Amino acid sequence: MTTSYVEAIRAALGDALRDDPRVFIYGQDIAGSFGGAFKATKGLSELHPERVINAPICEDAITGVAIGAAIDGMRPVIEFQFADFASIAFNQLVNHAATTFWRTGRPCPLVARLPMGGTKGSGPFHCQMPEAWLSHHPGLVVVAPATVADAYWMLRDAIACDDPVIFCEHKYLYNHLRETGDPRLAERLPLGAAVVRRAGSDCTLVSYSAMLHECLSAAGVLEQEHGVSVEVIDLRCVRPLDTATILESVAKTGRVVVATEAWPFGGIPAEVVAVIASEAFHLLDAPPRRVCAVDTPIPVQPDLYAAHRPHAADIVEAVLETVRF
Amino acid sequence: MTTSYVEAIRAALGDALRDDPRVFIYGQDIAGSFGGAFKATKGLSELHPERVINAPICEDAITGVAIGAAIDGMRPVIEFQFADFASIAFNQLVNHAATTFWRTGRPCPLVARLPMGGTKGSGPFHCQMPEAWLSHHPGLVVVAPATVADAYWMLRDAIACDDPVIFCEHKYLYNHLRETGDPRLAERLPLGAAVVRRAGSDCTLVSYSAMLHECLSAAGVLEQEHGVSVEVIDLRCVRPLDTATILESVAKTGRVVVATEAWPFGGIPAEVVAVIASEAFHLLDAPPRRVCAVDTPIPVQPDLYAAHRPHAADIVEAVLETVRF
Amino acid sequence: MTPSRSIGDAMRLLAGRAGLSRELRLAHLRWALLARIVDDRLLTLYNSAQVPGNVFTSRGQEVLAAAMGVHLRAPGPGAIGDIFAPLIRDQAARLAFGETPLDVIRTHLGKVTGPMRGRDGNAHRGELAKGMLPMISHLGAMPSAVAGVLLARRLRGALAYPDSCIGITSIGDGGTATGALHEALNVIAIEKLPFVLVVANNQVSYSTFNDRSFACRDLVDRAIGYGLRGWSCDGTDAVDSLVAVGGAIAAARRGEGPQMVVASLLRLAGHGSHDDARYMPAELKARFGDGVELAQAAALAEGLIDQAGLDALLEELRALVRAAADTARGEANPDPERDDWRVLSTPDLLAMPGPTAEANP
Amino acid sequence: MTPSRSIGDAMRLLAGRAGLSRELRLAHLRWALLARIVDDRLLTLYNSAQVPGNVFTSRGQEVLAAAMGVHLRAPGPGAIGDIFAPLIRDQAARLAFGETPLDVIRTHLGKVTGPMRGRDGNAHRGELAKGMLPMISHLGAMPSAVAGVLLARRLRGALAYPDSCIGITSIGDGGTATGALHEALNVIAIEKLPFVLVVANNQVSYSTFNDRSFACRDLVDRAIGYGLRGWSCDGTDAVDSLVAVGGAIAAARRGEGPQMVVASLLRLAGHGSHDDARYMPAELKARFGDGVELAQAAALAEGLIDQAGLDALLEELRALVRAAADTARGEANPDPERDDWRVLSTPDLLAMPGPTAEANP
Ligand SMILES: Cc1ncc(C[n+]2csc(CCOP(=O)(O)OP(=O)(O)O)c2C)c(N)n1
Ligand SMILES: Cc1ncc(C[n+]2csc(CCOP(=O)(O)OP(=O)(O)O)c2C)c(N)n1
Ligand SMILES: [Mg+2]
Ligand SMILES: [Mg+2]
Repeated sequence: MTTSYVEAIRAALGDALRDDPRVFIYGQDIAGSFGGAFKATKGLSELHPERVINAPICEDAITGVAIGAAIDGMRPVIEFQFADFASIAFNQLVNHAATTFWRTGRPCPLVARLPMGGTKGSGPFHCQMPEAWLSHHPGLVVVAPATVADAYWMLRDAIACDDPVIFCEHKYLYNHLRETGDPRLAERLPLGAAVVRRAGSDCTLVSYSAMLHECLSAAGVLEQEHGVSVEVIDLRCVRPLDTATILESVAKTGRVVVATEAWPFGGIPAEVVAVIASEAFHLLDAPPRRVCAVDTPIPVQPDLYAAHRPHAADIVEAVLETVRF
Repeated sequence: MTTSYVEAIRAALGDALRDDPRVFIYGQDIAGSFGGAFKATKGLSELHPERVINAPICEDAITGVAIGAAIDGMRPVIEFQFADFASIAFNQLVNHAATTFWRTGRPCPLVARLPMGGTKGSGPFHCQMPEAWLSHHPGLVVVAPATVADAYWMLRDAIACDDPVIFCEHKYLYNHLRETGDPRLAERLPLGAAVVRRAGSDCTLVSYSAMLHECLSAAGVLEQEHGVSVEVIDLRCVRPLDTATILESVAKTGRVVVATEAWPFGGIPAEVVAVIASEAFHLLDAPPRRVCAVDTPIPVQPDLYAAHRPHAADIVEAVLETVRF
Repeated sequence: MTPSRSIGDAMRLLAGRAGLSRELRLAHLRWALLARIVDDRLLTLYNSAQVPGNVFTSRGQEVLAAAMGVHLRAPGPGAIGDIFAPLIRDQAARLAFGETPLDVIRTHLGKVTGPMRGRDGNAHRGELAKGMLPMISHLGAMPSAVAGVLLARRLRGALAYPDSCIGITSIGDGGTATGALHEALNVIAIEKLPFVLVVANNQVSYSTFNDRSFACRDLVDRAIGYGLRGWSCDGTDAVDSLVAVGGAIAAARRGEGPQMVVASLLRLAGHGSHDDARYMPAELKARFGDGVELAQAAALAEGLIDQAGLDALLEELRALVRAAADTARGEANPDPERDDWRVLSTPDLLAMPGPTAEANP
Repeated sequence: MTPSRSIGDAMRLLAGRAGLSRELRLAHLRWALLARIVDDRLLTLYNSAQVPGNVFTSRGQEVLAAAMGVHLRAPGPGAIGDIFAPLIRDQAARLAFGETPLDVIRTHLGKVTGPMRGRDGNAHRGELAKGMLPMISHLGAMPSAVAGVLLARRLRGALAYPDSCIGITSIGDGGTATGALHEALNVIAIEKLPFVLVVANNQVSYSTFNDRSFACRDLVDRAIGYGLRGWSCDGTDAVDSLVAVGGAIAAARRGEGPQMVVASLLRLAGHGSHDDARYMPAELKARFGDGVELAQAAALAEGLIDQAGLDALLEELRALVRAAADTARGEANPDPERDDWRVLSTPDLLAMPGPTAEANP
């Protein structure tokens, strides 16, 4: 038996609804036989008709509703149909949800699910990566699972977390990533922990979400074709950063490349590189590098799209430049 | 005769309205005898009654209106009453204004004025720094003048610029910063250029907006009390970054501290440090450092507020640690 | 209540008016007076530079806000209570709902003893345990949060018609332009929540008059577009406000769905303590009375209270506020060295999963 | 047009109905048919995997959209023209307004020759020189931009009543929930712009039915709350749509302020080509006809065209679209190596200030 990434998300939602009466889901087109634009909630409203609730097209109010419900003791999970549309909820997320605990001392345990990332032919408004602009304001936990097991357990733990969690799920992984077995039986890592997905000694490669898989294939190529041993770190939680795990690896390798599918300016890799440069300067044997998307909106046409996003080959090149420095 | 920062902004708006019939201003409470929450438009609607237009409380629509007008050949300048409220316009700014030229080939020359930054007693929602979350998406120019002359010329040039410009003006500087003479006679630097405000040899200190002045006083203290010669760079334009000017200075000093009043995570200093670490690694003799605000919302009570934001003393300390590394 | 929306409404409201008890009228007067006195004290503190930031008074809106407050039920032991998200001019409603003058002043002085612990100030205060959501500044953001609380309670089976707890919040004429309010009202109407929106049309939004804030004949005309029941009232008139707001709240409690009250009144001060409001035209000022003065006069005229009683009441309230100010002034400021500067409630995400299930009551 | 808003309206509309010329009716039929044929071709291309991404057809909405298009004036030499921000189901209006089937297909195929040069696709297309704003996906974002164009023109003195250019855009039943739309309509009403919003209530928003999108009796009840004039029509009926939309556009041109038309119809396909719409209840399908079929039948019955003429017209349009598809398919894709990947139009901010004054016509 294999489980896909989206099936793991659905399982986490179903199990959370079953186990905790405080959990409810609110979002566009999530109820009924339809079960969401990506089917992440399919079947759930049949089991929990009152707790899987269709919302109108109003991301600001959806988020406000979740904030109110969270403050009043529930564990709302909201789904944005695409992460891109969370821009409408920006204010409620960064100014309301994120500040509630600090201002009131009362936690605001909501989870916002953001289907993000590039898929071919989806264009400038259905492919964006939201983690950077939701990370600058203090008060939000921002996670981006890259594996099926993480999709399950990080969503369970996001719901269990007392703070507002931005749960960035990668649309490409939904049906393209499958793992053997039941994710419930897989390892449950702490929500905030980064993890070494592949050990190595020549260079640290930091990533998260779907780009992790490009990093893992790059690491394979680097090992087989270039004899370069790469340690691949999956951040999992991009805010706050598990800097200890990153620095520990850099201490070993002395070199680092950070890869993302997102735009470069002020992205997660900028923060990771800045932390490393400040805190592990003496450990570095080469300049830290970033591999990011081209700094334009995401084009729809497949050739442009392919050129816009980083691939394993780009990562291989960046690592080679780094180890040859 | 002296001119204050806000007077320079008013002069720039007035001169632009006078010189270019395409210019109009749209925002809350800007018209009539009132002339804006900070008086930046005082007197302008008397001279140009049709082109200084009061808007309702609808930052999203205000921005949409500016986008449409810009596309149709005007040069709209919109005022958000506080930068904090631009969060409501986030979508129109990053998804509509920022993508228009790339998608259509037609420029979208609007200027959004954001009164930003901390002032005592203003609290979590009237002190924020917006430059980071408006810089990640490609397509916006983001500037933050620190001097009276820049307040004037950068606003003129922002209006002249064919791209959407986020004009971040610091509220504290409005009436606290005065310069002698007419800013119209002051030097007009290129909109995108960083500038060395004080030459030095031991450490580069990068900043922008009001924090520049903390850096300049820190540089004075460092010179006088510690014999440390600091080169102070005013970024002026935070997106795109004038990396050449930064790297040139780092090449000279080998050390860098980047200071901001904003939050640390993914802020402008993260990007600056990441650029330096990647592109000038071999030039660095010490880890680059960031000086930022405490990573919580901005507290209202003066003691907390003072502890929240960085001061010259914090910058002095960071530079000393850097030069003693 | 002019204009009322239908003859049926008008009749019901006349009946409501007759049904106002002496106790309710007196309680209402008390809270309106107390709000005025609290506001005056805040201005005194502001003028002596003891308030970091500005003071936003409710001058001119006490009568309307008190009409909200007297109809609300504060949470208490065993009682779930209403949920209220006050804005800047709801002082009287806050007080009636359980906020103490002491906490008002503490918050304005930035004291660590106040509910916001010096972190947030002036009108940005609330206490979740007392059923009061602390506003964020962004106008329009609170109604959807109130809806969320009500939805939570519905899911827990805690909305019990015909005597349900309700949710209530206010918005100004200016704030009605926000998209956030639109989205929230639409959701509230769809969910048929026991919710009341009080629109305080005080004729001005900072310096912007109604003609630049909306273009409909009357803001109450927005109600039908959401499927809300609309009420209108003269927000300077105690009886009118009590009947309309009370009627709307009672209807929401009965399960008749969300309600919207549009009150007409005038902001009798600047936008905040920093604003001299020189832009206010005399014509407007001439059109509106001072609700607090009118309420006192009416109470005397109707024999609800006599002059001696009123004087005693005023003295009692002034003493209360004076004492609160004295207490608050002596209390501690937050100490930056001891503040925990924590923005997340989860002590350690690297230790999660851990025992979190009970953290959120 | 059921229900019309007043007896005066109803009379005017009856008169309007009588005033529809044969030419207008035939032009309307032509664009509705062409839209259907274009959509069908797009689906064929999609099914043969030639379209990156999805296709969003206007099936069921051609008649309404064509009623918009035939009343619009495209810009041309010396003519400022109307400004139109089409959404996903406005195919017929786009075509009538000057978009060519070739550009539709180019955009769907991602060709560099299309107006979006392969950067944006499917319905996200427009051409500013042709008066068409290309939509961003975020529903509700376009009306304020249309308002901005109109405001720009007013400032330049280019709105000349009683025969002004106008701005027009549409929104679905689902999209009416957006705060962005609310903010825009309020601004438009305040500025009294010559603007028309066509609300296409096709009963469903992706998979969500009206009862979860709004709770008012009829969306046209929103008009009064903004101070817009409201019109209702049967969006499957050619005459009804022409009269209501045409009436609204004519009123806007005359300077009677912003107008809102709410049309009732049914989406006759999935949300997009990827959606089988199995959630659509039979009851809904039974209630609505296919506007394109009804329009053909009516045109035949009323003697506007005979069967041979209709067959010839259909053949002409099919040939047109076939030729466009053949042309587009042979054209170049964008070349990532040659794309300028420029996101700012200013060549060099380090050289600014420079000669920029003429860059923006
Ligand atoms: C979204 C947003 N934009 C701007 C502001 C700044 N602002 C604060 S109060 C105010 C005027 C509010 O007017 P109104 O809603 O009529 O309330 P009133 O002050 O009259 O009680 C403005 C523009 C804000 N708080 N929120
Ligand atoms: C702000 C925003 N949220 C979500 C979406 C995703 N979305 C695209 S179309 C759609 C349904 C639109 O329904 P409606 O407005 O009725 O138009 P229709 O498709 O029926 O023509 C949704 C939810 C979006 N485009 N914009
Ligand atoms: Mg007001
Ligand atoms: Mg629809």
